[in-house]
Amino acid sequence: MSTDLHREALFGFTLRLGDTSLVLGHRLSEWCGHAPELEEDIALTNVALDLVGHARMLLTYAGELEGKGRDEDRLAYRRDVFDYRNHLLAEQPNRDFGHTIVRQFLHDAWALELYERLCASTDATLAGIAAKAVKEVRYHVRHSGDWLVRLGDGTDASHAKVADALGRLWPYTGEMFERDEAEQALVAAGIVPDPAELKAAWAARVEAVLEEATLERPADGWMQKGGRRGEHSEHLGYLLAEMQFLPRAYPDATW
Amino acid sequence: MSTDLHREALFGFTLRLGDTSLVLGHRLSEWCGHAPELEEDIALTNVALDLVGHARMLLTYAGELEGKGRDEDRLAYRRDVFDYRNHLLAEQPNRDFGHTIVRQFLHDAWALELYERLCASTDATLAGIAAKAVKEVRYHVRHSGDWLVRLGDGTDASHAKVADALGRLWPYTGEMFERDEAEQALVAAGIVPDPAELKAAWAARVEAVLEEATLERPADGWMQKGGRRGEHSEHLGYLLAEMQFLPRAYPDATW
Amino acid sequence: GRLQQGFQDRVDAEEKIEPRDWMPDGYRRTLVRQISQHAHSEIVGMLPEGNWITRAPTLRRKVALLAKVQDEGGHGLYLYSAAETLGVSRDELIGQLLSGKAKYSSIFNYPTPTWADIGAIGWLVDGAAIMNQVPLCRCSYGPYARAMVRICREESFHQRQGYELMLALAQGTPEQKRMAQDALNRWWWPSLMMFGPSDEQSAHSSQNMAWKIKRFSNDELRQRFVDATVPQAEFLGLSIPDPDLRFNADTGHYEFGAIDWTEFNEILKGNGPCNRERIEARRKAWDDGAWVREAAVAHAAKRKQRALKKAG
Amino acid sequence: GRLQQGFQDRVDAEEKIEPRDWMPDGYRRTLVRQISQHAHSEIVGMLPEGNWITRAPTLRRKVALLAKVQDEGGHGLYLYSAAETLGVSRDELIGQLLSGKAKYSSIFNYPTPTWADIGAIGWLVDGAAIMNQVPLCRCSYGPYARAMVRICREESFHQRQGYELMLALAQGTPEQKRMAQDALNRWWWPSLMMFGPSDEQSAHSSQNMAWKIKRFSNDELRQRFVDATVPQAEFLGLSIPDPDLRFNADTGHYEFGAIDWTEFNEILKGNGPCNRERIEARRKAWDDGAWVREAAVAHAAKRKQRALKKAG
Repeated sequence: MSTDLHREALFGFTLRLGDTSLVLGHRLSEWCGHAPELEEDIALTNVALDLVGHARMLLTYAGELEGKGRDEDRLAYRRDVFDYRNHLLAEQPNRDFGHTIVRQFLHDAWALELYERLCASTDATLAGIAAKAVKEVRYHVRHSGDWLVRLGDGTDASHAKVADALGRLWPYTGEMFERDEAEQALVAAGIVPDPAELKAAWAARVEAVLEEATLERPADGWMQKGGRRGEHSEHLGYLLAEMQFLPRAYPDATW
Repeated sequence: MSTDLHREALFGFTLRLGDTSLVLGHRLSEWCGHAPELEEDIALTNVALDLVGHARMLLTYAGELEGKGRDEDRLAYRRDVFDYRNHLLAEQPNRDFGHTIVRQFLHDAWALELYERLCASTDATLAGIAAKAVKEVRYHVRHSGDWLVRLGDGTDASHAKVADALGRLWPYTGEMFERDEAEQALVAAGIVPDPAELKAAWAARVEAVLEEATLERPADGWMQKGGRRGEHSEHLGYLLAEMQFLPRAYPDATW
Repeated sequence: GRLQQGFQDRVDAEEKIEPRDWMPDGYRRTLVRQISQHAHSEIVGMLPEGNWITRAPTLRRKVALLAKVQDEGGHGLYLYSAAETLGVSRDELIGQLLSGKAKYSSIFNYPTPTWADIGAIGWLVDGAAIMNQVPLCRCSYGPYARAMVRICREESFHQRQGYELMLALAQGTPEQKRMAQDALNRWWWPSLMMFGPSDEQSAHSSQNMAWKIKRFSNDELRQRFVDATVPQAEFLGLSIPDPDLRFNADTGHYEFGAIDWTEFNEILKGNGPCNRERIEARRKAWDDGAWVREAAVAHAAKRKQRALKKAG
Repeated sequence: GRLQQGFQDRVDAEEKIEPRDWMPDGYRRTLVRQISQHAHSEIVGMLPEGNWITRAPTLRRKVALLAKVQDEGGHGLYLYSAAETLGVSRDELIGQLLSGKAKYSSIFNYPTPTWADIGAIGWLVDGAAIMNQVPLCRCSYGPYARAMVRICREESFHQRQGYELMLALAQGTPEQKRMAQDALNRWWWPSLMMFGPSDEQSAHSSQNMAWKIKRFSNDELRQRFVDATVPQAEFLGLSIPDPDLRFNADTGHYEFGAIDWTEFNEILKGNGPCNRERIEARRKAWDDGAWVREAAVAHAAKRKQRALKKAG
């Protein structure tokens, strides 16, 4: 960690990644016991488990970077919506399995490219977290990508469903490649990857799978944003109210 | 209020009635903006508003009876599931409009018979609350009863839906006529009505409407219970997590 | 033509046009569009506020919010009725909303992520709506004007309630104040955009002025809103998110920064944060309710038949 | 017959019966019923615990709960596979669950209204399950016995985890301790009922003993459970809700009060607090997932056809 400025920027970066992992893990965990088949109950729960695991490492590190004594649980359970920094994509509700798969694949493809590059981060802690995460994310992207192909190149009904989900969710992918000024400094310092290069790699990966899935890549039109600076949809508040109930209701308890 | 024992029993009675009103009002309020037609958006919201209004009076009075300085909001927002005393009927989720109407009618018919008798309670405060509530409940029972007739004696599809809801919800009506020992003392003191008489009046009212609705009255089989002593379904926790979020997240705030 | 002239004379004389009176087709079309758009806005507007009913922080606030959203449903009813006097059915109008053919106020395509948004909507959005609507109480079309009288009375109550809610937050804990400021930051510019494009860009305006459907220009109304609202923000101790905002002692008006219309135009195109969800929520309510409406119709028919049988 | 005798000799010699071996029809039927009922219980059992995944109070607890529920899904898989070795397909078995023809453990028809229920399920329900299941690791049918070995290993991990969760509550704030006691009050008797009716009432038992599908009577296993669990409750500082409970120094066993089977029988009849919801949740998952399963089949067919084309 070279400077205090880097430290603050890295706190922001780590928090965003941690929050995105946590919120997306939460959404996946809502499937547990309700998936289309038993194998998927297990698989989606497994991905959820990994994502919450990543969130734990990332939020713990974010708390250290911040230096105000907040641990993973303090960060996860005691912030309201406007302090959450996850991508809007992650908080989108599950709707149907196809929608969940599209959301997951768009994220996984990004996460894989990101973590692969973060393994070489000049920040050793971040590189260490990435090295652990990348192995799991490789499985995630295969899982969501395979399903996307199955559903896209399955029946007419399944094709229509995932095509609709793709159109609906595409505008939420812009946020993945936003970087504020502080984060640009992290790029320059070799701590986080260059967003333009990341985007190109993500797009190539996504396009390859979309083609196999016989799905058209939507045009990059107007992109939804705000999650990275705490401006969220109406969905996140409900998610947090549920997630945070116990620590809020019993503030003095340890569990 | 003749004795301390009465006071405690009356606290329990008032709390149960207040919680039932609040939780049922909450369920109805979930329809706001999502009803089958605009008139119903307005009507259901109106009934919700009345029920929350009744809850306010009842919880305020319960807090006074308890004498520990808890006001309506303290009681509404700072108790977890096992301290809630509402009927299980009230916390059942909305499912569809027909289900909501059946739930509401079974409750309204009870509430009308109850409040009519409470108007003559030897407890002046309770009698005063009942006198206010009874006027509104008269409208509620007409509203839900009319809809039950429309749906029961409407199309085959609507008949099937409300018949199913009736079968599903009937086992939750037993709780309305449960009285513990403490409450029996209130009956003897003329503070609350006799449950057997209440049940007969309720049943007569319900049967008349069911007949008009061409619906069969389900048999009184095994009855679900527990709400009155704090043993709830899995639904109530979610409802409370949502309802109580703000006061829990900002414990020092006034609003 | 003569009819045209007679119509315009009555309008000029501030007489009310009533449903059975002759009126130009364009007048009728404009009114149907405007009234139904307004009705749709009330209905869609129930959603962002309805979003906080189950989470209102006190029972008093919950009851007030329920009553407010119920009022909005009522406004929708009056307005659909006013539109029906022009020969178009409510179902037809709702069909246009659900198909995306008809518009509603873009402001309701913003989300309400925090409780302070309920205050901000009451204070700013209802405040802006009132600026737009008070002149409509004198609209040349009688049924619309009369509906607006009722609506404006209720809206100004809502607006005061919203302001009072913001005041409680602004005077509350630092977190509450932050929540209030955050909401103001998000709602300020969208509220200014509620008055529509600036006068140079605005279509329809002059004809609507002549018909006395519109009485003031967009920019005039926007300025009135800013002049009324800035001191209220100051009283709350909140900052308007506009570095260019300043009071001009010569004109007696507040000058404000240039409005960035890009986002507004995207929302008009359907790209707002909630466009899709708002319409889907309305569609779902409509579709899920189909069996209920059908049952009501079937039951009414049965009753009628039974009554006829009895009578016969 | 001779086959029958040869079969029984192998069972008596503690040899494992394997899928291709001859077995009596009753043995096969009993195993299919028992294994599939066990599989269904794992699947339905994901629901009451899954109910707290989104609300686990720490991220560590959330991860542990996710892993636990995932394990249960895995147990379901092993068990369906074991049942399939007896010549019945998983889809057929699931069809029986969804139609209500097949049973699952009644214990999962109780709700989990508080977080302490997650601890109580791990400690008591998994604890009781292990008492039932450990002897099944020596069941005469090989695939079932082997599945049980894996399952028991994981279950005993879950049981310790549940106990540890209860311990954290019991040693926590007074409110947490109250939550733990409340959960024990609600789960104690249902856990005792998990062992089934008392020996006098129990059908099937002697034949199942002879087949070495069952090795201990219901009452024996129930007594073991009580003996193991009462000291654990004491260590937690929680009270078993049974006024008749006492240690008999002569026998070395705890004596406990009479079980009230009325509620149990009502739950068996479908009148439990959650019977309807559990089956509906499974049915909804199955029905909502139909298009997904169809798409997977269609895609696999397409792939196969393309591969054939290429090869041809």
